[in-house]
Amino acid sequence: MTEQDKPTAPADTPAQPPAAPKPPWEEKPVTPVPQDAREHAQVREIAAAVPGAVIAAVEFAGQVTVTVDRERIVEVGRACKETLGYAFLVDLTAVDWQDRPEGRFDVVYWLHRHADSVRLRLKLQVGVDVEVASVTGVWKVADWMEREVFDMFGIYFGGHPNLERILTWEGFSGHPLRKDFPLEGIDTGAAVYPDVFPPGGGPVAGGEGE
Amino acid sequence: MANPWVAFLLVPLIKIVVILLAVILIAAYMSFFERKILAYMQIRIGPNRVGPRGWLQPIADALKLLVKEDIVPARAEKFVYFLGPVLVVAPALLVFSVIPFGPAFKLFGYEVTPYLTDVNIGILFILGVSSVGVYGVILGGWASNNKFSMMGGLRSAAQLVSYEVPMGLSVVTVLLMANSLSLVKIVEAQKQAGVWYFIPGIVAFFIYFVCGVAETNRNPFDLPEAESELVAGFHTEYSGMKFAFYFLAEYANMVVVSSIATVLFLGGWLPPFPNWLAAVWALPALAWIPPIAWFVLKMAAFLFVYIWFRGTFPRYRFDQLMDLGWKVFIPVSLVNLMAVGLGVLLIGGK
Amino acid sequence: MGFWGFLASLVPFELAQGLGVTGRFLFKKKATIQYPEVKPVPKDRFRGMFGFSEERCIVCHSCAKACPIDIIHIQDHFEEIEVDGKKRKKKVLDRYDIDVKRCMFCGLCEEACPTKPLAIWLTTKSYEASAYERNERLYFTKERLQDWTGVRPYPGVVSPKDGQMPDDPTGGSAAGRGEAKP
Amino acid sequence: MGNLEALKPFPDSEEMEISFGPQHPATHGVLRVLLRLDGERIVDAKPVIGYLHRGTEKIFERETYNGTIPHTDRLDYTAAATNNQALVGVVEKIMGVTVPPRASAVRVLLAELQRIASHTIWLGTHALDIGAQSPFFYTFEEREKILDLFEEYCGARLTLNSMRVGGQPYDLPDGWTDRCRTFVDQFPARVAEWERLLTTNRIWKLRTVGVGVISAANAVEWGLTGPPLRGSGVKWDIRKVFPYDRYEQYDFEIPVGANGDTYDRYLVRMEEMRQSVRIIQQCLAKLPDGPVMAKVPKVIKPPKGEAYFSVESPKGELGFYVVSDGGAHPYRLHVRPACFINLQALPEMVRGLLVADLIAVIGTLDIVLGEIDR
Repeated sequence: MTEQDKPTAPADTPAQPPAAPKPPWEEKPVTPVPQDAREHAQVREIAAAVPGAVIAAVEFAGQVTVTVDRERIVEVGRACKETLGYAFLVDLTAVDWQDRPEGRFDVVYWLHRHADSVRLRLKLQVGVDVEVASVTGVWKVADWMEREVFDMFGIYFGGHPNLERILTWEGFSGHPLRKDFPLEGIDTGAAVYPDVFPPGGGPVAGGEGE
Repeated sequence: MANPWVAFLLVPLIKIVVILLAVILIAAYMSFFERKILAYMQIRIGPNRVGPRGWLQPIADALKLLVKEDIVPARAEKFVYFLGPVLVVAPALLVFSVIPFGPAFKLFGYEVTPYLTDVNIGILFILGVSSVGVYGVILGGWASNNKFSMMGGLRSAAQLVSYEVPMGLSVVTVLLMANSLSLVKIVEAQKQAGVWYFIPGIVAFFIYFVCGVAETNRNPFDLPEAESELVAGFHTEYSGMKFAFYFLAEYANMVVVSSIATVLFLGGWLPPFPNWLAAVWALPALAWIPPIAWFVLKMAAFLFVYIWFRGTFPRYRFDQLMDLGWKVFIPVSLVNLMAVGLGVLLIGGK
Repeated sequence: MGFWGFLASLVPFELAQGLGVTGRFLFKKKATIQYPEVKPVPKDRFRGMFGFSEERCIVCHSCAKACPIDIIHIQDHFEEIEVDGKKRKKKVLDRYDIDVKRCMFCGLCEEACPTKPLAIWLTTKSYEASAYERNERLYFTKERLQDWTGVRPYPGVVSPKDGQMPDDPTGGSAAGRGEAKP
Repeated sequence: MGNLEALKPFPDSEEMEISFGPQHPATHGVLRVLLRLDGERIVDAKPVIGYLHRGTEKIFERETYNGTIPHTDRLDYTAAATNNQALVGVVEKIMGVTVPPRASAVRVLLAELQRIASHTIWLGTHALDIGAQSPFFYTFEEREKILDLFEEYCGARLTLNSMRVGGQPYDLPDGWTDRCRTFVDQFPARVAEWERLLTTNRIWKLRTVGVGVISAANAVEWGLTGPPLRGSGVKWDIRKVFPYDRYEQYDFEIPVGANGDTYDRYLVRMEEMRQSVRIIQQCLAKLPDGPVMAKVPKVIKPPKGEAYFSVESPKGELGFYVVSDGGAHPYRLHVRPACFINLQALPEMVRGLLVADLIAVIGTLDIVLGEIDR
């Protein structure tokens, strides 16, 4: 069990006192259980710093996830960076919950505080074609990460210096990491192997391409 | 010599053919030796498939370049594009006419001198001719209508010009000691002086050789054809025989610099320490080695050092290269020139 | 760095040190192997060319499921066979193809195979399965997987049909891939 | 570098646009940098990536958890062991699996050997770009010995696929530890030899000291991790901050640079190779025995939820963020690539330098396009 986070002692109450407690790798893995983490120190800090922005907080496998209000993400980010010391934005990505009614995408920020080596996950829910304020003002490193999330999911980040595709080419239409994007790819119209592929261009969705 | 036809036409013609063939063969086999020695320095073997243990590799390279398609870039300046390689190779081969490979000797009763001519302004001729090569590089770079090769051409122009000056100065120190411009007389002077000029002129020798490396765009200074930056520098767009000319010229220039260094600083064809040795050890063994072998041996040592440099040193950045040339080599060679001049004045010039 | 520093910097001792290093390498043993004549010997757990044996295969599809890029195509059908009086249904293999040109030799199929000895395994010595023509030659059908037509086996290695066993260290996958060999 | 206007002798001469790459000998893969040059001085640089994008994260979503491991070999293809370590680490974290000590020890051995192998590639190509040809062959000779060790253990040299969720699929073969010890004992002498070739070499210093400088504050702001961060003086290493695979048992230092230029990053990586040797020696000395695989179900089905886990890969912090919906396939598996984020600081480090320095800076960032483009 890595000490990457608050070491929460796994509650393995041995049913009957075995002769020698079997080492953890011999027993069935103790699957972590999500607990509500409103009273968690990190969550209370944020709630105090940005009153009203925290919607929910969950602790799972030792990592705290705070769901914040979409409009106030820049404010929460600035508070996290300036007052709470989360100077290092480790990662920024998104998850597509296709059939979730209110906000289809989760944009996930993973912050790190150097002082006491503690990490925190901020999460916000956003629908299709709804804008999220860009945090490049707070952390410069978010520039490419947001461009990648836009490229892969189609989430617009308002105030981003140059929000354009980073991994796929300019003419590419569609956002690959959305759940409704076919795994085999779409007909991109790119004249790939003109002698092999039909005049329509690249590998047709579902086509074997051989 | 009996009739002038033989003396002034036939004998020089034979010498020209012999020298040209020798130089081209040396240059070709230089590329093979370079690849072999570099390989041995890098825990690998180098070409050993073409011919017995790889000895025919240069012939194969030459044939390959001969039959390779000769692509001329679309909007290149045709004439200047063809002129580039010519302007590079011609001076490199021309310089060999004055380099003395050995003393005069008897052959079937005729007096034969193993060098083409003994121009009494030998050094001036060499410096003059070898700086023409710069044009070939610049024109080649500019004419191939490619951004990278133009940058390569401009870089090498600045480099060659700025390293010509310290090279010239260090050569002048030798002239002071030998007080003659003719290469044969310089070797004779070293013979009388009994000491090779690289001992009194150690600084000049070091500067001359390093500038020689820079003149031929070789390793620590190979900015113009720095693969990592300019893809291949000025000869990017050349292919086939024209590329072979640039290749030949580079190796010929290396041989030129090595042989001039041998003549000026290591006493051309003289066996090592001509009179001390003979007096002290009376080594008959060393005496029968023909003088030309000594010359070739010393030249080969220089060529090996060239390859050794290429295997070891990283590349200077362009501005650092210019700084080194102007701020280090020129002042040091000037000071050295004055020091040697003073020395010669005091000792009365043997 | 002062005048003397400037003079001292003229004499390149550390460059000579560098030259010394490359000079010493001139006389060190060379690492080149003349490949076609001298063939490097892979280790005993090398994940090389496929070996397959139809008798051992129980057609459970677990190798096809385990393959990350789904290049094992299996088709089978049921047959009625008489086993000491009782009617028993037995799966028979029709098609067992591996698209070797797409394979990355990760070995997950071999790990997933439940049979002992293995029905599909990666031989540890043969790595020369190249071909000039992509589609036919590197698309291994059941027969070719067993008699290795078109595969240049490593000297001393036999094809599965001629008795190559998965735990045969020269040809098969070392039985010890799982446990340390006795 | 002073303001560029002062350097502009010809006010009306416009800058030259050059596309550097994607096919260029010095871009370590398919990276393209759009350069705006004023003469040879770089006015602005804009990296263009995506040429090697294979949609790995999309493929992850259809694989079983153990099926994703061969794909992670292809992310940072010069450091397959640490990629595997990160992936299996995150799945073990979300499932609450504790890995037996022998499996952790084998993983540490593989990871540290991989760190040395990755650093040898970095040094070989970095020196080659700056002109020194021979170190390339010396470093690759040592790397071959490491690849032989990998081949002996898991059967592959580059794309190892050597770890599984819950531990190691197979144990070390006999005699492997001795061969590993002989390699590791002679390796510091090799590093010393390379240092004699380069560290004090004045041309090497001229090309690297003061080139591509990035301050400590800027490095943290730009999210740099790994040697580029430690080169600027920030003492931060995942193996010490969040020890995983029982790294806390081994004592090793974290080399740190002083002024964040290419020369300091070079020294940091050379020292890191020596520290890896120390770790391997300690690990070999007290190699625990026992099982190499924990009790893990055949089909891995982690509970619903999400987890992040990162390792110190040779290039920086390589993290995996998994979101599971309880099924056998990961619902979302995101890679936090170290090189992708380190490359973002390239324009800042290169503005005002010369073209030749761009090569040195690309070399010192040690980027691998497989991890950048995913």
